[in-house]
Amino acid sequence: MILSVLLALPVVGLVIVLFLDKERHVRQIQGVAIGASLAAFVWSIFMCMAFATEPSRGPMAMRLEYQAPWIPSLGIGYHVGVDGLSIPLIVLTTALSLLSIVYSLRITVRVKEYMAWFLLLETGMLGVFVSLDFFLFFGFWEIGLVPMYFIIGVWGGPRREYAAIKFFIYTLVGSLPMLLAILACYFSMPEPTFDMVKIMQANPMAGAGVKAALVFWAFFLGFAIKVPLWPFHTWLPDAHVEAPTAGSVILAAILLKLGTYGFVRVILPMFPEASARFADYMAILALISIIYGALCAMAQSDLKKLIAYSSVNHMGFVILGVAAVAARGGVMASITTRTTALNGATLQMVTHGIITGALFFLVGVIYDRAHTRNINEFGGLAKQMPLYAGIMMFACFASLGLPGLAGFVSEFFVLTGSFSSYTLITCLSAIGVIITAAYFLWMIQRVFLGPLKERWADLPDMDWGEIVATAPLCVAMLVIGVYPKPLIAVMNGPLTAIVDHVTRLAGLG
Amino acid sequence: MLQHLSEFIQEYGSLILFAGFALLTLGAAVLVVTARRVTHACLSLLPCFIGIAGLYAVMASPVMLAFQLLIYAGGIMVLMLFAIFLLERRAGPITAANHYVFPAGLIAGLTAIAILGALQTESFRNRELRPPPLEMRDRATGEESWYDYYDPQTQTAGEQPSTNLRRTGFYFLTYYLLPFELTSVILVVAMVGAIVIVRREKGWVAAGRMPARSEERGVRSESNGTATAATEGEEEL
Amino acid sequence: MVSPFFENLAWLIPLLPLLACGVLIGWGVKLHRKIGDRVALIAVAGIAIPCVIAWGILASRVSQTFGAPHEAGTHGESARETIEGPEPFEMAVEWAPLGPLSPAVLSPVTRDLSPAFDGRLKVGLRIDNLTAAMLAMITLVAMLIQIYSIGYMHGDERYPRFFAYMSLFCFSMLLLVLAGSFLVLFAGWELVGLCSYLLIGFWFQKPSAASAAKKAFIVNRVGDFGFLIGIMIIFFHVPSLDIRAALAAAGTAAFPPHWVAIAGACLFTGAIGKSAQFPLHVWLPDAMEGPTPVSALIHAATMVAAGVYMVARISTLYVVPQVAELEVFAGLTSLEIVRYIGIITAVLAGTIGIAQNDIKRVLAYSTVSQLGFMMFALGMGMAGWVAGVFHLLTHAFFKALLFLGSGSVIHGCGGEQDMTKMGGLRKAMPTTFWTFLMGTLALTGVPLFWAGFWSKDEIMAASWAVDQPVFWLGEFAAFCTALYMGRLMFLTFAGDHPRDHSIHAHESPKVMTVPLTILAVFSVGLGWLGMPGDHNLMHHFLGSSAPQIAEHAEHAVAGGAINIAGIEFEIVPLCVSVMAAGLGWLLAAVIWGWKLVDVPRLKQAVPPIAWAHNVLKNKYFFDEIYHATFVRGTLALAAGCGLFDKYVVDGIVNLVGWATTRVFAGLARLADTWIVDGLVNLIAEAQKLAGRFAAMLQTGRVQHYIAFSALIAALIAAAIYVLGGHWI
Amino acid sequence: MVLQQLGLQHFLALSAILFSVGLFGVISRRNSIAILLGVELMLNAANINLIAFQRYLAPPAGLNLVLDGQIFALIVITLAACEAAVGLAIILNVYRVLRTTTADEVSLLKW
Repeated sequence: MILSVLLALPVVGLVIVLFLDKERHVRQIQGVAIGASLAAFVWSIFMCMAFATEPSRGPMAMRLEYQAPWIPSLGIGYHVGVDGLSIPLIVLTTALSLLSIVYSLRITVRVKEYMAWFLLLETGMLGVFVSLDFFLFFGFWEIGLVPMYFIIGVWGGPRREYAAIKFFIYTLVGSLPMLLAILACYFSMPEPTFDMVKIMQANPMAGAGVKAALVFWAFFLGFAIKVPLWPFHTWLPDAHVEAPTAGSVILAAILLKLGTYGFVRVILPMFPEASARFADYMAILALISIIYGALCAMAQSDLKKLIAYSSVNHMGFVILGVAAVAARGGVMASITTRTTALNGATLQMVTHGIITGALFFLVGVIYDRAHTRNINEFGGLAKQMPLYAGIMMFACFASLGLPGLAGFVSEFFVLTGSFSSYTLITCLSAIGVIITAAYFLWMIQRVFLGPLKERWADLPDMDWGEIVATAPLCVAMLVIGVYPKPLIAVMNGPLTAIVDHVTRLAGLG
Repeated sequence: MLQHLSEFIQEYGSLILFAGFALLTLGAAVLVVTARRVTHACLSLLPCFIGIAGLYAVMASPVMLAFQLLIYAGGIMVLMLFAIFLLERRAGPITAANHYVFPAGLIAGLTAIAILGALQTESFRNRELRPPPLEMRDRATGEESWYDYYDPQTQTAGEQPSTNLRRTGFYFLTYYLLPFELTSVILVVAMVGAIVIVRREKGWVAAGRMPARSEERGVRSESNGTATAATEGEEEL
Repeated sequence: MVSPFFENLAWLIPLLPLLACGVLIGWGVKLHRKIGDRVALIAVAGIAIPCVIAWGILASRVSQTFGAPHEAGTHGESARETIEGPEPFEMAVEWAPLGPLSPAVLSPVTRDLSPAFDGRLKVGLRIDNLTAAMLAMITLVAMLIQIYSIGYMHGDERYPRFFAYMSLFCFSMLLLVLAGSFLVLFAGWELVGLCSYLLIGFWFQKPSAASAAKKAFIVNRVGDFGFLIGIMIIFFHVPSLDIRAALAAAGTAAFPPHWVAIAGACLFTGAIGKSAQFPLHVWLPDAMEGPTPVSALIHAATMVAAGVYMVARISTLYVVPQVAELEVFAGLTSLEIVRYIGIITAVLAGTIGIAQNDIKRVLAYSTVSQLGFMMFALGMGMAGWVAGVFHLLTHAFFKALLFLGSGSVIHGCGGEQDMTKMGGLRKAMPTTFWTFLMGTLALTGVPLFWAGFWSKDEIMAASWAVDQPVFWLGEFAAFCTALYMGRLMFLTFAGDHPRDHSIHAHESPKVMTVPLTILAVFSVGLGWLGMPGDHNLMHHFLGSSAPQIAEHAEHAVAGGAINIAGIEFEIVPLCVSVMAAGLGWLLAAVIWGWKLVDVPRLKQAVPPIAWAHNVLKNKYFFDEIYHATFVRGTLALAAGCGLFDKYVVDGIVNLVGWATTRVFAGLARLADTWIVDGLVNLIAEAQKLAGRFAAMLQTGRVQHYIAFSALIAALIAAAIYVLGGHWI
Repeated sequence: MVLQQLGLQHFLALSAILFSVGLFGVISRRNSIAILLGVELMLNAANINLIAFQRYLAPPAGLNLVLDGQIFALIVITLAACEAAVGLAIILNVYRVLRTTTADEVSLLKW
């Protein structure tokens, strides 16, 4: 019940917004949008408390579960549930949606449609994290896609149409094989059902060699495009560069997590043998993503493109963690190291969401003032905008993995966890950490340090709205960095269960 | 003889009553369909409704008897009459001759045969068509009454309102609440629709949405040829 | 047992500087406007209280070590036995649950797979004698430097921000030293790197400072890469990442020897990065861009020493018996790697120091050289361990003194750093001169009084016992030290007036000179603690923290067993080192003091000297080499990737897009016009025909419609009747 | 015709005839109001059927929908009323515009 209300809140906001008039009620629209997202956020906090109080029936079991027959004849049920893995992501989604809506109060063009699309987007995202039924999962997956297309397409930068179309078609092409894979799972179950929990327990793809491989690669393609993993990442820089600030925050912070969430929720538990068989390829792709993403970021002159490629780099770590869990060859890998890798991967999702969300807000801040994102045009901003420089450097250091901040914790766990599964690949990806430090510091040096260019002599510092948008994220980075125990304790249970499930079924000695 | 008669009546009374009312209804119906003057047709609706009401009485449904007479005879027929008078006031006595009589008769006959034929199919034939015995007794008090019957088969004493009318009311507001409400909605919608169709606002004539009263006249010669000169002063139609 | 009063306050030591930093960052600017320079007192207080606690801890531990019933004190004890110092004080809190907290959570199949680790990653403090000594040194030096910088940084517009960064640095350095687990050690390690980045780039308007800061951080990061891999190896074998547990498990089945050797080597790469050893030393000289107190605190006394401290802390990994023989890299055992890297750095930096004109660059290279000495000492296994740590402590004091002295010289000369322009400051700045002299004598190892002599001499003695050739290289490095320090003294202080007449030197204010004198006292007094002899206090105190050899392991240890009573008093190393120092001083005096030799003329006469001088001046062209190979290589690779990504990967996507729009659409259009279209037209015509017939029915008369429908209904009924109603 | 008990067949037959008479009227009548009368008859025929079914057929077991025929009939009556009202409104308006009530001439909706 709680989860259905959570899903309903943004929709209610959406409906109210739709009824309001475009010209006369702009302030009311904004009010309703903020109200709806705030309500969703508060409700997600309440959900956490309810999640905590409900006694868990075993590590793998879902809590706050609500199951109702929807289309019984096809085995489709409205089955929603939450466990340690999706709780942090849900809170992250509601929090960041709230912050981005607060931040996008300065949007004046077509406010009504913007807010409507945003709330629909929030519903889509929450739906994916909450649904335990493939039909529902795929439905919300697609719902999450359309608003993003419009947000980029209408409120974006100069090349927005190209970017929006590319983003939409790319992800759609990805989700088609996924749909086929879902149907394959549906039909291969003894009594056909879309229920993910049943599929996970029944493990339908146990024997089927080629079929399991095909289904695995179909899901892999669908999620890899979203992550984005190396060969499928070219839509990300364009989408980010052209999206409005709040749009690219949500795109970076949450939409990428749909892909990685898919990896941990769908691919690992449901196809243990297949993932064990292909874990090496995943690891290699992850390594390429990490190194390649970092190097490309270094070559960029556009601030947003740089951060977009840094997202490719960070998400590479997540996939490395996931691959490490299912690694068959790991001579020394034990349950603890595999769970550490998975803990790191899941934590990386949350921390990357927070950090990159803050980074994109900050890029938005400078873009709104200087109307350019070319790094070489800036210089010595630290003198002119000390507060902005402080927060930006704080976020950059968090992103490059400074201990005591969130970025380090997750990367540390992924690296230490996957070291025993893939020794050489992990060492090479640790080089990624150096390159990340290099391009971030080089960017900071070119933008903030050095003599102040007279062209920016009059830039005002951050205003109230921007601070409200970024401050909570910075606090979150610090808290997770210093004391991640509460967050990891929530995740550790279900993730241990998943690793146990995978090791047991895939026979990883 | 009296005894015999009462037994006979006991036995076939209802059949006789049925036959009488049936004849009445059909005769009136035929009249409605064939009368030259529409007013006559409308008026002959009355005996038809009375016949039907009688049939309801035979079928032990006093509520229907009452409503039939109230609404149909009292309401709808009168409404028709008003409409006819309104028209006749403008266009003189309206006669409605029949045309395509043959094809109409053929089709009507065919449908009658089809339905009657359907009655013969075995899905109806083996139906136990004899009326279940009725005890004409007031449920609450239990003694004989002419207006209330008590069907032991289906109702158990006491738990529901005693008389048929009370039970209808009870059913209306419990098991059949939704249809009841929906009908009220439809009723309102119909009334509003009717009013909207015939209303005439100031300025519509000027705006060309409606033909002024004067132009209305000349479009088509009325069937009886006489176009009464309508003066400006007449009140709205 | 003395009640661990101070030790219980240990968690306060790192916390107070952090608090000070928070206050200064949050309200620094406002306070600065209100109470001016006194805002620095927050920072000073933030380090003073931990200093008191640290010295308290030191006192309590000293009393425990020496006060304990003297069971091991009898003279002539066999060298084998290790000193059982007081139990290390531990304090830990759970940081993150990893993996199955109890095997019950797992399914029976995988239950036996899970290791003994209960899944609770703990993070905490650990204090033993080595930590206590380091704490005392760091807090005292930091306090003195902060007091000094009140004067030095006076008038800087981002004054409070400077002290905020200094307190942040103190926090991270203390965290590093107190670390009980590798995680905290690594966290402190990187935070220290961050603070050095912030402080080097403090005057960020200067592009050179900004790039120096970036260079420092990235080079440190390269070192940390090795450190991280070391931690990864350790994490697998000892998931709790607790240092003591890791050291205890080293060599046993849980932590097999070859992994121990590799871990040791990797952790040492971290130290190379941080302590600016041979391959990664390029960032330290550039770090001189930062204000002088920063150079003093970070790039002389504490941060660079962190690498040495870390190697000291984990040196068990090097000296565990089975590991000592295992070749790890290019035929060298991990211990030999440490030793040779150390000595190479010492010699390299020593030679470069001679050719530098900037006073701070000279001191920077001198630091690198001394760090080389310490690493070289630790690289000699058990024998050199205490010597290395002792040299670390003494070096911190007199190097800090030298830097602060050079700071007051620069401050006095109005920001001038080039020695060739200075001269005759002896008269203008007497206190600075005398304290500077104390520091120089200590550094160059002039015998008897000064601390440098005792600690360096002990290293030489240890190396004499362990590895002869390395000893002579060490002596050569000592000679170079004496040479460039002498040159520095004569260039800056000798003579009667500054060569560049625009300089009007004036003595620095008292707030700067007082710390100088205190440091001078320490740089002299500390040496006496380490005098060789049976009651060598330093050996006795630090011995307990020395690497504990697993009891059952026998002692075929390279470099001989630990010698509790200190190295036997050898006459030869003593004379050689004294001679080296004397020779250095003499040569410096000859060339720069009495100016008997005209250097430019000498260079024309002997071209190799000119060539050598040029090479030394350009720091063996390391910067250029690194820039050409690594920096430009990575940038080229990055640009390549960028282009590759833009044109190839994106190209493919756009190609696919173009293909579908152009090629397939064209084909589709052809097929469409002939086949599909034809069919459609055919159907359309048939449709029109049917349409015309249907129109007939549409008469517009209501009655016709009813008639038709009734007719159809009747026909259907008839059909049902005919077909016998079962098919409904 | 041998006298027999008054059964359901009788009522159904009667309503069938009444229905077809009404249908005949609707099809053959020229005047639109007369058509409405025909429609009224057809509705009444339906009502008779309903009440007959209620009276003769036992309601489905368990459900106490014993009066559904009657309820339904009442609803049909109200609908008939609405239908009549709206029909007359339309006719009046047609008359006002086209000045005729005969159904044949009103054929604007031709295809």
